[in-house]
Amino acid sequence: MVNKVVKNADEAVKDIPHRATLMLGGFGLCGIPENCISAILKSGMTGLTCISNNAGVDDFGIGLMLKTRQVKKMISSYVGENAEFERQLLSGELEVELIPQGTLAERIRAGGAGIPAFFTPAGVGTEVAKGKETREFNGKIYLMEHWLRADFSLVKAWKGDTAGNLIYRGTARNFNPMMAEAGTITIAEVEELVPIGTLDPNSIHTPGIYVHRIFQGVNYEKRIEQRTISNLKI
Amino acid sequence: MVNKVVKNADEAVKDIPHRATLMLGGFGLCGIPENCISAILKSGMTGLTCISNNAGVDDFGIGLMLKTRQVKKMISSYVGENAEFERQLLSGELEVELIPQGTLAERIRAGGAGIPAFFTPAGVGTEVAKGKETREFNGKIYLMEHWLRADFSLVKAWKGDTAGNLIYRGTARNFNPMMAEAGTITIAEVEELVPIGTLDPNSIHTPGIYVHRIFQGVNYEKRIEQRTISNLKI
Amino acid sequence: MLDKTQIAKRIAREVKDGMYINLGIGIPTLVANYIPKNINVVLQSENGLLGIGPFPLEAEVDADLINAGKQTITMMPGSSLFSSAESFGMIRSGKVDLTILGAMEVSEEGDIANWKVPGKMVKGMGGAMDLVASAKNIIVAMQHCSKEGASKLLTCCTLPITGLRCVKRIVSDLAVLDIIPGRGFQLLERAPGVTVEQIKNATEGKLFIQGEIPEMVL
Amino acid sequence: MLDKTQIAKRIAREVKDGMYINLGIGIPTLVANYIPKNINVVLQSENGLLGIGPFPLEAEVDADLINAGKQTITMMPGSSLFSSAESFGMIRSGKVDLTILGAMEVSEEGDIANWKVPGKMVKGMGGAMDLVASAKNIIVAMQHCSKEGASKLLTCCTLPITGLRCVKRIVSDLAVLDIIPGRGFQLLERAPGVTVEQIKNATEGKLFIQGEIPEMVL
Repeated sequence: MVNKVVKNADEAVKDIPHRATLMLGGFGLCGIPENCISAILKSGMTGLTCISNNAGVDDFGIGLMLKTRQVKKMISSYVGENAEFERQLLSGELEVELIPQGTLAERIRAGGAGIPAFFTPAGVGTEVAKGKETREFNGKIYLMEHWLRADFSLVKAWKGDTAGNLIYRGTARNFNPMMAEAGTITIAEVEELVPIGTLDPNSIHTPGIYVHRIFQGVNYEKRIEQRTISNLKI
Repeated sequence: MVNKVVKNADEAVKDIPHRATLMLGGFGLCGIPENCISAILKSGMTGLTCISNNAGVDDFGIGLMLKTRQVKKMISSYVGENAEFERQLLSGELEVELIPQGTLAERIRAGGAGIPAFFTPAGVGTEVAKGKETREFNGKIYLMEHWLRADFSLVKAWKGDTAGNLIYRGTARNFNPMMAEAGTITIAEVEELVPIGTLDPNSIHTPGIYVHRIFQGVNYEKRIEQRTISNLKI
Repeated sequence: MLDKTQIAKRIAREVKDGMYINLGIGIPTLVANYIPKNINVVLQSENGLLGIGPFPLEAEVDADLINAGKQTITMMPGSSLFSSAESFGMIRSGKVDLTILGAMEVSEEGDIANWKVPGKMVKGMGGAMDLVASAKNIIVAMQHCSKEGASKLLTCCTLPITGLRCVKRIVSDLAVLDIIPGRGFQLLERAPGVTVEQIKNATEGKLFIQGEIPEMVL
Repeated sequence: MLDKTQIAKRIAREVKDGMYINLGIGIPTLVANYIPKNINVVLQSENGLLGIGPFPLEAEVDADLINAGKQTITMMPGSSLFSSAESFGMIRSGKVDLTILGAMEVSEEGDIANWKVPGKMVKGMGGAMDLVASAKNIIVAMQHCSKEGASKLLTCCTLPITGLRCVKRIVSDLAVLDIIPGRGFQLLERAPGVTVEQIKNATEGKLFIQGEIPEMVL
């Protein structure tokens, strides 16, 4: 079998060129490829286009890649809570394309499913619709949206096996499964890498066919943005 | 909680009207809603349009509904191995619409995902393309295809809970998850109905929001079409 | 005039047994606290969960379990987890029965503006445009007027639109109003102590008043 | 002339380590039997499985585990199960490296006809149109001529088309040929004992022959 297992994040990302288009999984800081982000910071490629629902915070996640000026363009649905982001955007250093979250998810899904374009009602009548084809189906207006694909997709899963099969955990799944499918090269970092045959084939979230490189990550911080606590169990 | 659990298949299908459009899960005889099919045979509604990848065999599955002349139209990708089907088709009693399997799966998925139309390369240059809009994306020609939805979707799962969450088993999953999503009313029959909170939320294939009625089926035959056996373990 | 908690309480009365509901950030999130115990609903979080439970105890906190506001949460029995594509699929196909969200402006046609203020840093629309374009039933929680006293219930929205002709009902600090095509804002209930005259003055868009307007029950 | 088993054996030599492969019904299914032990591939079944294993022992037979030909199968270690939508998603997006299928006719442009014969009962195209429209690399296993001796490698297909300009290579009972845009069928190998002249006579479409044509190794 062709070996998909790489030693670590440094090895996994080493051939990402300058000006590559990347997808990075995660919603907020939940389910982000922490190890790959660290490796990108170290290896210093620049001019990156990053497709990710959010842009991290000032000192974690994609926010760190913004600080090092490695990102030329962000394609996201929500980019709040990030002062450096705001500064670069206002100064014109950073391009930003904002896409409705469901459209973003579906465009990535379409990329991985070989569907070059589809129609969605989200954004009709808004500035998102500018320059886009609209069409009526059954009396309702829809926008035509195109697939999104990436040179490299960086995803984070809970468990993975050496064949590249992935299982996510909780709401850390979010954008990871679609991004895994939409990458020309997909790199998966997992909390636990297990031997082939260990995972239940019926419970796999991302079939191994989509994953080109896999490694067991280290030192997961899994930072929490809003630590909300109940005082008593309801 | 609104109760989704019904006693049996008879109760589940009793309000399906004549001339309804149904989706029926399964690939060949694998993963078909056996109990619902039996109940439809008993309750005798006619003029049905059935969307299902196959049409069963002469004496099992949708083949039984053909024998009783309850089906006006089949929408499928492959309808071999069925003499009664052939007779009705040639005599003009039965309408048939053949759709490439991937396009069928994606049209149903689109129905459940609120995507009224999308583009696929399957069928370009063939008789499937007749009357359909074509469009070029990145130098390749695609056909525009529309979503499929059903008045009632009849799906079969392995396990289900009282909230309607479903888990399929093996390749009996096939068309069931998309059909569950594309039904105005979705009826799920399961081999084992378990209390809420029993299934792992991370392993659910069909979230309960898509399922309106659920019951534990009885007497599953699970007939095998091609019983192929190895003489020795490889 | 209602405070935020009271707006949430009033909206909680719109919730019916068995509903699947998406709650936006802010006042809508508070609604969950006031749903009567005998009414069972399933809360959807668009980042991939059906069955949001209460905030976790200190020992239960799990970084892999957050809601769309990035708050740590728990799961109710019967929950299911899924991808963002699946999540917005169920939103677009109308499986979510009720969407409750905030707004900066609503027009008498039901247009809503809640994602962008020109001149201010744009944070993005998140899932709001998908939700308003597809939800079967949208209730808006909002302040009737700005701090400066300008009405937010308008003939036409002045801010960039999030979605067209989608809002069905508004619960503001002053009133409950439905949006009826052609009629505009139909006044249904007054906040305790608020007069119809006050509501008239605070509503720039077309206001439709029929018969006696009752005071709302909280 | 090759028999079916020999065609399958010859095609097995096209298989490279690490490939994801979709095998059609008939001769293509036989290919799995001749893949060398040191080459590991993953077989895709379009009804929702990556990792088809051998047929089950009597005691292992499971009605919930079949391939696209509806035969009972087993799963290899590292398998994954998924829906038909997911399955054709991976086919359309080009993740399957190699597709091997049968054909009734192939044109010199690479068009393929394999689903319908006018006047005969139509059974449907199943997944064939999706596969040929999207596969990166399609190898066709077929008879060079009909029982009546008519060529099936044609200038233009006479039967209803399954897909346009998609076939890359043909392994017939007489020869191995590539389809090269503009050149037509480029002859690569002869079946043992078959002459170039025989292949010429059996090929109605444009045949491109360059240099010495070796006999194939099985």
